[in-house]
This record gives sequence, C-alpha cells and structure tokens, in this order.
Amino acid sequence: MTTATRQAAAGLDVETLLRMYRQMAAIRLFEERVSDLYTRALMPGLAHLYIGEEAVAVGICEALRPDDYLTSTHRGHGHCLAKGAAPHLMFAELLGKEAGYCKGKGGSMHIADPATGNLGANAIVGGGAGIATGAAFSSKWLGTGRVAVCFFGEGALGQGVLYETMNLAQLWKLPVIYACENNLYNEYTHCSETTAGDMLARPAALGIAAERVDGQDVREVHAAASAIVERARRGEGPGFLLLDTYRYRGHHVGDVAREYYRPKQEEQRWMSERDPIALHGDWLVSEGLADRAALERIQSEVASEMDAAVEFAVKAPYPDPSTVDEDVYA
Amino acid sequence: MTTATRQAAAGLDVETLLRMYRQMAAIRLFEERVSDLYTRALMPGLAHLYIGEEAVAVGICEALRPDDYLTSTHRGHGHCLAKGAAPHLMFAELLGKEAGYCKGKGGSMHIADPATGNLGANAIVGGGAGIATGAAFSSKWLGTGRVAVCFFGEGALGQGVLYETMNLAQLWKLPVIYACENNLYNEYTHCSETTAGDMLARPAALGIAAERVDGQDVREVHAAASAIVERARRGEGPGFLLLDTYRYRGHHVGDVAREYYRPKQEEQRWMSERDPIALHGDWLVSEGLADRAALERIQSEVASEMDAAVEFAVKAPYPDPSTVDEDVYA
Amino acid sequence: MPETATALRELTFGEAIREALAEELRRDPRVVLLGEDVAEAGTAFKVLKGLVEEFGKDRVIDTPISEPGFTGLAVGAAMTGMRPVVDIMFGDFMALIMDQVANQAAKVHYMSGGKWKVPLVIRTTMGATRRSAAQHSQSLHAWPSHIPGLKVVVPSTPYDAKGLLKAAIRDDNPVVFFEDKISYAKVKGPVPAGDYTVPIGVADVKRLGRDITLVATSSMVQVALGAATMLEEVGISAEVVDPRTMWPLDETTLVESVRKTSRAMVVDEGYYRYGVTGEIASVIAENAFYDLDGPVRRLGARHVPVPFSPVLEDATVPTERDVFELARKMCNR
Amino acid sequence: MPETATALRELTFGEAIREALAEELRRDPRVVLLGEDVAEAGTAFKVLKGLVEEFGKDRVIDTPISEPGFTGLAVGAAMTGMRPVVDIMFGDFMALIMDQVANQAAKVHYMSGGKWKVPLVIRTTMGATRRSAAQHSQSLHAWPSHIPGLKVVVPSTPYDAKGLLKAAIRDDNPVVFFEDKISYAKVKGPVPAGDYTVPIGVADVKRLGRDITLVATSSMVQVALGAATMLEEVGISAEVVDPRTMWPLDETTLVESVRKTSRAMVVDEGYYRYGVTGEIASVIAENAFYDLDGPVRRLGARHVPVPFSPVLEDATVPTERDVFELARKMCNR
Ligand SMILES: Cc1ncc(C[n+]2csc(CCOP(=O)(O)OP(=O)(O)O)c2C)c(N)n1
Ligand SMILES: Cc1ncc(C[n+]2csc(CCOP(=O)(O)OP(=O)(O)O)c2C)c(N)n1
Ligand SMILES: [Mg+2]
Ligand SMILES: [Mg+2]
Repeated sequence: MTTATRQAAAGLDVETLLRMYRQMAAIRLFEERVSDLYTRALMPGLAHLYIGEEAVAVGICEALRPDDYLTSTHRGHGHCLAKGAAPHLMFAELLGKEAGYCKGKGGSMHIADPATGNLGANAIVGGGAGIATGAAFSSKWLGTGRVAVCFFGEGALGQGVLYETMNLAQLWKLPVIYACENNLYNEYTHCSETTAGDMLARPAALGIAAERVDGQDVREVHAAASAIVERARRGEGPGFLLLDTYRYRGHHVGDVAREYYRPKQEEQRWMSERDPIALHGDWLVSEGLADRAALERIQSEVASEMDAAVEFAVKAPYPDPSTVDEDVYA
Repeated sequence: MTTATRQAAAGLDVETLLRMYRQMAAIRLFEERVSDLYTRALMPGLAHLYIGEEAVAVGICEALRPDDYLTSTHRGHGHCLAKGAAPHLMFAELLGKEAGYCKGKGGSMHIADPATGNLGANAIVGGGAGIATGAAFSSKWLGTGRVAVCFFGEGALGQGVLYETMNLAQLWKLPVIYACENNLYNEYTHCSETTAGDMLARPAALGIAAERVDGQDVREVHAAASAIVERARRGEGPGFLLLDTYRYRGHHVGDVAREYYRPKQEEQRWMSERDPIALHGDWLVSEGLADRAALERIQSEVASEMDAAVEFAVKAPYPDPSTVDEDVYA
Repeated sequence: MPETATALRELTFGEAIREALAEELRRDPRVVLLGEDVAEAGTAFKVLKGLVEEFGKDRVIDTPISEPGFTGLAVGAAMTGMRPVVDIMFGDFMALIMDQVANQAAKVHYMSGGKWKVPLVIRTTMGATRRSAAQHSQSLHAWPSHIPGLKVVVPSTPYDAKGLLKAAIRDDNPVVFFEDKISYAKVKGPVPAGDYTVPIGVADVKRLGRDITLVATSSMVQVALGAATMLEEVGISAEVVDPRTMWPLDETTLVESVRKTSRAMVVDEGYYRYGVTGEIASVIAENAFYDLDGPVRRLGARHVPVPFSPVLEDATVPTERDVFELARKMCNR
Repeated sequence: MPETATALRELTFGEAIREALAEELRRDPRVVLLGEDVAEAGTAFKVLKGLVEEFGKDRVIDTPISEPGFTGLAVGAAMTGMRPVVDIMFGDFMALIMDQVANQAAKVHYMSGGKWKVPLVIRTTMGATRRSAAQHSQSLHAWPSHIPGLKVVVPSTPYDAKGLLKAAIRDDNPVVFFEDKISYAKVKGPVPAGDYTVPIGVADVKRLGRDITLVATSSMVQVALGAATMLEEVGISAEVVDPRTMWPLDETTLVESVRKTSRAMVVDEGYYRYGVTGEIASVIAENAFYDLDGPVRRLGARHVPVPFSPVLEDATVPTERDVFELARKMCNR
C-alpha cells in the first residue's frame, strides 16, 4: 500500500490533519516546559522527554477510539497527551501535587487515567507488555471491540516477557498493537550493540503482522496504525509497528553531555531534516491545507494553554502527608 | 547439504556408528529400569523418561568434545548419559544415595558432573538457557574452544529468558548450541496450542543459524550437530537445532492414562515407524556394518551393565542426615 | 446437585479448592482461570479436573510455559473488567513472576492514585517432602508478604481453603494464594456445600489451650495440632492459632492468645531466616512482651535448599516431634 | 599512582565501589563487569565511570535490557571459570531476576552435591527519597536474605563498601550486594588506597553506647548515628551496630551489644513487614530476652508502595527524628 492510498484509506480530513499538527505541537511545548521546570528545580526527580518522537504517539493515537487502551513507558508524556490527557493534570502530577492524575503518587513515569483508556505509564522497561495484552484479552472476552496499544522503546526488545506476551496475543488473536519506538538508543547504548538480527523479524516469527514505518511522518504513522488497528479490531490478531524515530534530548532531562555516546551531527541531522512537526507543517502548507499564519496561531494557542497548565500545577497544593497510607488497597 | 554429504563431512566410522547404537540402547534400557524402579516404589519422587528421543542426545553429544559443556532438563537422563555419565552413579542419585552424582541432594532433575562437562539438569523449564550461554561466554573469554549445548523441550520456547540469552549469544558470537527437542507436547498440552508462528523463525529472527532436523535419525542429528558445533567452535556464533522427536511414555512415570491429550495411534505410529534405535539398527544391518547378532550382543551387554548399575545403586547407603547442612556454601 | 450453605460434607483440601473455583466460575462470568495444563489435564496436581468440561476452554485456559507473560496478561485483564485466577504450578516459579506481582500488580492501584484496580488471584503451591528437590519444593510466601499492595493467603483446612479462595476472587486487590501440595489429597475436613466466604485478615484459633500458643501456618497447622495432642499427654495445654492470611495479619488474635498463654512458638514451612516466623514472632514480642514467660521461639524449614534424598529432605521440615520437644522445653517439662 | 594499604583518603561511597572494582579487575583477569550502560556511561549513577577506559569493552560489558538473561549468563560464566560482577541498575529489578538468583545461582552448589561453584556478585541498589516513585525506590534485600545459598551484603560506609565488595568478588558463592543510591555521592569517609577486605559475616559497632542498641543497615546507619548524637543531648548513650551483611548474620555481635544495653531497636530501609527488621529483632529477642528491658522495636520503610510526591515520599523512610523519638520513649526519657 502506498502512502497515497493509505491516506485515502484512512480518510484523513483537514480537521484531522490540523489536529495532528496541534497535538504534536502540544507535546513538544509540554516537554519544553517540563525541561524548564526541571532546570528551575521546580520538578522533583527526573523526566524523559518525548521531543522528536511526537509523530509516533499522535499518528497512532489518532487512529484509536477514545475507549481504546494504551500502556506507556518512562518516556510517556507524549502517549498520554496524544490519547487525550489534560496538560494541567499532567503537570500537577509531575510536580507531585494532589490535583495530579495520580494524586501525586505516580509522577512522571506513572501517569494513568481510566477516562482516556490510559492503563498507565510504566517505569519497568517492557512493563506494559503484559498489561496491554491483558486489556486486549478483556476486550476480546467481553466483546467490547477495544484495541490496546502497547508503546515501548526498542530497548524493550531485550525483555523476554515481550515475546511471551506477543506469543499469547497471536495464539489468542488478541486486539493489541505493539508499537516499538526505535529511537536508536537504550539509554546511552546504541541499539546495534543490544539487538541481534532484524528487529521486525522478531514479531514476524510469531506470525504477527509487522510493519516498519517512518516515525517522523505523522501521516504515514497514522495510515499504518489505522490499518493495523482496524485489522486487530476485526479480530484478525495483533500487530507490530516498528517506528523509526529519534529523541532530540538526553535520555532524561539531566543527560546533557551526550557526545560520548552519540555525535552532535546525528542529533542535528534528525532535527533539521526529520522533524515531525516541521515536516507535517510544510506539507500542510504545500498542499494548501494551511498557511504559515494558521500554523503559528496553533503554536501560540498551544503555548498559552501550556503556560496556563503550568501555572495551575505550580500553584496547586501538595497532597496532605496523611494520604500516604491511602490507595494501597482498593 | 544432503545426508550423504553430511555423513562424509562428519567422517563417521564404524566404531562411531556402533557406539551411537550402543549409547541409544543404553539410554533406553536405563530409562526402562527407572520406570521399573518407580513401579516397584524404590525410587523417590518422579522421573521424566527420555524413551523415544535417544537419537537427539546421542547424535548431538557424539559431535562434542569431552570437555564441551551441556545443560539439561527435567527430562535429562539421556543427555547426561550421552555426555558420558556413569549409569551406576546416576541410578544412585535417582535413589537419593550418597554415592550419587550429587550425593543424593539433586535427584533425577539435577544430575550434574563437572568431569563430563555437565552443568546440570534443571527443573525450571528454560533454566539452562542462561547457564549454557554463560559457559559459552567463559569459553570465548578464556579461549578454551569449548562449546556449550543447551538442551530444552519445545515448551521452553514459552520462556522469555530464552530469547534474551539467544540475543546475547548472537550479539557476542558465543559458541552455544540451542537444541530444541520438539516432542510435540508441553506436559499435557500440544505445542500448537502454545506456540504461535514458526518455531525455527524465532532463532532465525535473531540472526542465529537455525536448522530443522529429523530427531529420530541419529546420523542426521549427528551430521547437523557436527556442522553447527564446529561452526560455533570456529567463532562464527551460536546455532539452533529444532529436532523433531517424540516421547513414548508419559510426561513423567506416573502419567499413564494419556488418551485425553494424545491418541494411542499417534504413539504407536512413532514407536513402530520412527524408533531411533530400530531405524539405526536396520540401517547398520542394511549397510552391512553390523549383523543382527552383533546388535543383540550390544543390547545384552548394555542390559547387564544396567542391571549391575541398578544393583549398585539399590545397595548403596543413603547419605548421613547430618550432611543436609553441607554444600550450602562453597 | 442440591446445595445449601449448611450441608457439610467431608472434602479434601484439593476438592475444596476446586469447588470454590467452580462456584465462582458459575457465579461471575468475568472469572477465568489461566495457567499451564489447567484445562483437560486439570493441572499437574489434578486439582482443576472437570472444570473445563463444565466451563469450556474460554474460561479454563491453557497457556504456554510463560509465567511472567500470562501473569502480566492477567494483571491487564484484571484492570479492564475480568477477574482472572492465575495458576502458578509450583510456588518456586513465583521467582519468575515477582516483577509482575510486586512491581506491577501490587502497585497499580497506588501509583494511579486509586484509579485502577487489580482484582487478580494468583494461586500457587508450597510445601516439601514430595521428593521434588530444590526447585520444586519451596514455600515462598514470605516474598509477596513483604510487598505492600498484595494480600497473601495460606489456608490450612478445606473449609478455610474454599471460603478464603472465594473471598480472594471477590477481592478487588491482587491476592497471592498458597496451597500446600501435600494437603491436596491428605487433608480432609467438613466443607459447606453452598456459598460462604472466610474473611481475609482474620485468624482462626484451631485449638484452645492454656499453656502455650502455637502459631502455625498452612501445612504446619496439622503439625501443630498433632504436637498439641502429644503435649496434652505430658500435661501441656497448647493453643493452636492459624493466622490464615499473612497479609493482612490479624495481630489481635495472635497477641490475645499469647497474653493468655504467656508462651509462643511460630511454626512455618518457609525458610527459617528472613521469613514469616521473624515477622510473626516480632509482632507477638512487641505486643505481648510483658506477658511472655520466655522468648518467642520459631521453627521454619531448615535453612538449606531442599534436598532430594528422603533422609535429607525429611530433616528440613518441622515435624510434630520437633514442635512437641521445643514446646516441652519452653514449658520446662 | 602509589598505593599502600595504609594511605587513607576521603572517598565517597560511589568512589569506594569503583576503586574496589578497579582493583579487582586489575588483580584477577577472570573478573568481568556486565550490565546495562556500564561501559562508556559508567552506569546510570556514573559509579563505574572510567573503568571501561582502563579495562576495555571485553571486561566492562554493556548488555541489552535483559536482566534475567544476562544474570543467567553470569551464573553459567561463574560456574565455568569467570568471576562476573553483574550490575542491576535499580534494586527493584531484583524482581526480574529472582529465578536466576534464587532458583539457579543459590542452589547450583547444593544441588550438585558441592561439585559446581558460583562465584558471582550481583551489585544492585536500594534506597528511596530520589523522587523516583514506586518502581525505582525499593530496598528489596530481604528477598535474597530469605534464600539459603546466597550471601547478602549491605554496606553503609565507603570503607566497608570497598572491603566488602572485594571480599564478595573473591568469595566462591553468589553474593548480592546492595548499594544505597543516596550514599553514592553523599556519604564520604576514609578509605585505604590499597588492598584490603572486610570479612563477610562480621558486624561492626559504628558507635559505642550504654543505654540502647540501634541496629541499623545501609542508609539507616547514618540515620542511626545522627539520632545517636541527638540522643546524647538528652543524656541517652546509644550504641550503633551495623550488621554489614544480612547473611551470614553476625548474631554474636548484635546479641552482645543488646545484653549490655538491654534495649534494642532495628532500623532498616526495606518495607517494614516480613522483612529484615523482623528477623533481626527475633534473633535479638531469642538470644537476649532475659536481658531486655522492653520489647525490641523496629523501624522500616512505611508499608506502602513508595510514592512520588516529596511530601509523601519523605513520610515513608525512617528519619533521625523517628529514631530519636522512639529511642527516647524506649528509655523512658
Ligand atoms: C527492566 C528495566 N531495566 C532497566 C531500566 C532502566 N532504564 C530505563 S529507560 C532505559 C532505556 C530504555 O530504552 P528504550 O526502551 O529504547 O526507550 P527510550 O528511552 O529510548 O525511549 C533503561 C535501561 C528499567 N527502567 N527497567
Ligand atoms: C518455569 C517452569 N514452568 C513450568 C514447569 C512445569 N513443567 C515441567 S516440564 C513441563 C513441560 C515441558 O515441556 P517441554 O519443554 O516441551 O519438555 P518435555 O517435557 O516435552 O521434554 C512443565 C510445564 C517448570 N518445571 N518450570
Ligand atoms: Mg530507545
Ligand atoms: Mg515437549
């Protein structure tokens, strides 16, 4: 299927195309504010920024129903936002505030929200594999038609539990999509040092429909995701998307001196040539679907939204220390 | 490579061909005595018999050097014997006697013996994967040229750690052979219910040299093993053999009523048409390398050997209860 | 099959488990059983025999040998509307799933600020003396008991097993349920035919006594009761208290018993060190210190890997005689 | 680089660890380090920084994110002539490798009747208050301590860390070595420049006192010492005993101290229940019962998953003030 056919198949209208632009911009600006909060020592702990990978989360989540499920990772803000999380409640969680998605108990790596089908970000690499596959199991057993997307980095290909759960999904034809974000690095180690053979052959060996996708092209991601999600929804079994992408920043906000593990030029090349927001914006303009001013308007709307969200979170109160003992048991 | 070329390549002489016959007969008769000891309530616990699968262990172990390593499984007697274990010390272990390979501490599922490179049978399905891969790691790091063989049943394809260790082996080009004995059943469940996709594609996806072999043809097994073992020894990386075989008896000695999970005719067919000892014996006779009398002599020699070994074990004393606290720490 | 909650039959421990599962499968369509060889084979211990015939392969589901994988799947299924009961054949395999149990199941509710729930039961086994050697004989209930967010159940009688398993399945939290392998066929007792639950977190005084409290768990309850009979013959009246659940732990019942008897011994089949006996002994010593005539004493599995040889293995598990002798010493008789 | 065993420098805890590894890598070619991002990155905590430059990528080996896989590989390598040191980035990931640790490494020697040995060190971390939330903040040293066949080390000072790590690497048994993350940069102390070992299984009295014994482990040793200073101001003389190794446990030193002071508190950063404090308190109570003025008391991590928010997380770890106040109450002052 060519890109053109796919777009047609996915039936993308201008609203959707612009919403994807806005969503990517929102994630980018969210993350920049996270970085800023960290630098200003307003955020406890660390955070793993999604900057550069926005097209993956947005392209996939735009292909989902609101009641579809996802599991996310340590680098999870983008997934949560793309699935519909409210930035102010996310910032509040990142700052450890009572108003946050998890009442301050989860933090950056554990944003969870039943309302948007978010089963939770996870700080264990590969930790979402079982949960997402289980949500797909429920969907099939209860007949709800929901699809579950399991986001993970290519580093999670190292975790055996992923193969165990993919095998289960394929045996039982569960509606789960394994979305592998290949940003080339497991923390500070290049994936070529950690991954033998051909990444895509791994799910394929289990009989899972698997496809490699340009993760910087949001329309391409969306088209591939739409096809594989609908296939899963029809009961034809799980899918696997290998999405080539890149994180612009460090592994986490504190990882600033990166030359020892990856060259500056590599970073520069991805940022200047393969930026998902710029690429999509340029395309929108070249296709006559938006002009520069419209895109800038979106950017500035999103920026104000983020500023307000940060302000909300900064001002929000911390939880009462006595709540530490709540929510251990249901 | 055809069978003929392979045999030539492996350079099989009559002694080797006859030794393989003898080794298979020894394993068969060993296991029959185990069954007998169990029936006579002389053996504590249970045992998982290797009857029907003899060509796999023998074909592979004949391709190994005495100082090569192996890890074995719950169904491990055949591997241990093929690698050179003494039957009387094995029986002694199975009966929980002091003279046993592990002083009675290990039993049927934990026969281990440094002298024959036996790193230990393992009662955790997939439990040998790490150990065998680690032995190959040592071999490479210390430059000893040793190869490690990791035996496991197709049920172990369910264990994620296998993919983790195969990935490591391929990344680091470790001299380890993964020998997957596909006897069609994980305990009482057919492998088609537990294994999605194509078994051989799994190691292949990691870039590991993988080959499917008729596990009932000892010469075929030996030829395939020789080639892949020598390749590993040359530093060209790990290998994977998928060996089609069948266990004639129950999952363990107590599993006698088996019709609910597999038809009697299936058992009969394998036993009458694909018996590795009969097939090899017939071939030896048809090639003029042995006559029936010679084969029977081997059988009866082995039988006496086994009888003596059983007698040794039955007469051997139990360990002193005080030894229970020994060997916890080195 | 006429069933009333009062009709008592003698069932084995294993039959009680099966009956609890059958009743819950009947009661709630969201309950499914997952594990290796659980369907036609009815597990390696045959405890589930017959369930697949009644409930079908959609409810009694054979899995690959992928303990971390199917436990993880069950966590996700539990979060999204099912009530899975996972079968982990040997308790030793808990070692394979601790990430799913302790890092995922136990923490989902808390990490999400109470938003997601994990109504999951993990049934597994414990207990030695089956000549199954070091990797198939451990009693690892101390591990999950250490982890906040989990409940841990260790029933000792058929009655408790049925009632507690039903309570566990209806609980909205992850529960790890340890069944003693030897008890499956060996321990018999009266069990109501119909529906009842035993609350999680309530200890049971299995025998009243005056001179010493024997706190015993799972398989060790029978051992303690046997020892109590022997003790009676030498004039010592032993009370046997079964906590029934490791967590929540019914401290009140334990402490009250010891306040009365002024002596306490804790008997458990897990490894002796850094296990169950240390916690329970400490709880007693902290809360009944001034009533104690002497230190709380502990008996656990010998602190060695479980050996295969019967003569060695039998030396690793506390026996009636061990309990009897230690109790006699504690009572100076 | 002139090195003599007597030249003392102030090193951080992290530097002491690195020095121990560097010296052992230099001393014994069979020692290799394996783990995620251990080479150029020097681990997530930068503790190994510089080692790959000296020893090369054949000795300091980056692995995929496959904790069970590379730990299992290390078990096999240890059996066959290497002395691997495995790096498990966060102690929480112990949950992923318990099968390799408890079912394989711990049992190989015993199951083989003493024929195979597993000279393996697993270095991992513990300790909260880094705002890393529930899956990156646990102190799970109780789990391996429960398993016979393992040794478990929990150093609290740079001196002990270096000496014990060297002893662990030279030990022929699997050793799990827990390093407190906060201590890496925060705890400094004198460390000899050259070779020395600290024996595994010997406790250290970190401070002499008369009125109460504070048994403290790892990060809690600093807390106990701080509390001891506060207690001094109210006229209470606290002895601080650091067991240094959970197993073997130096019962004699603990018990002797309590016999002298007649009061004992155990402070540990692991979860409070079914953990380290229960075992140590029981050992003390069993052996010093008649010398005790009151029950042994325990402080552990609050029995909840570790929360993210600083105001919540800070309420989960025992503080100097907690120790101080409890000690004062125990001494009736
Ligand atoms: C089981 C486990 N091992 C190790 C870690 C530490 N860790 C956190 S992120 C990470 C790298 C993940 O790489 P990848 O999956 O490619 O995701 P990316 O960070 O590139 O998005 C590691 C090793 C972890 N969180 N969980
Ligand atoms: C981790 C683990 N899970 C489950 C078991 C129980 N078990 C023992 S043998 C077996 C089936 C193994 O099947 P396979 O690997 O095909 O070997 P086979 O018995 O057919 O030789 C199972 C499930 C185990 N020993 N270890
Ligand atoms: Mg990555
Ligand atoms: Mg099989």
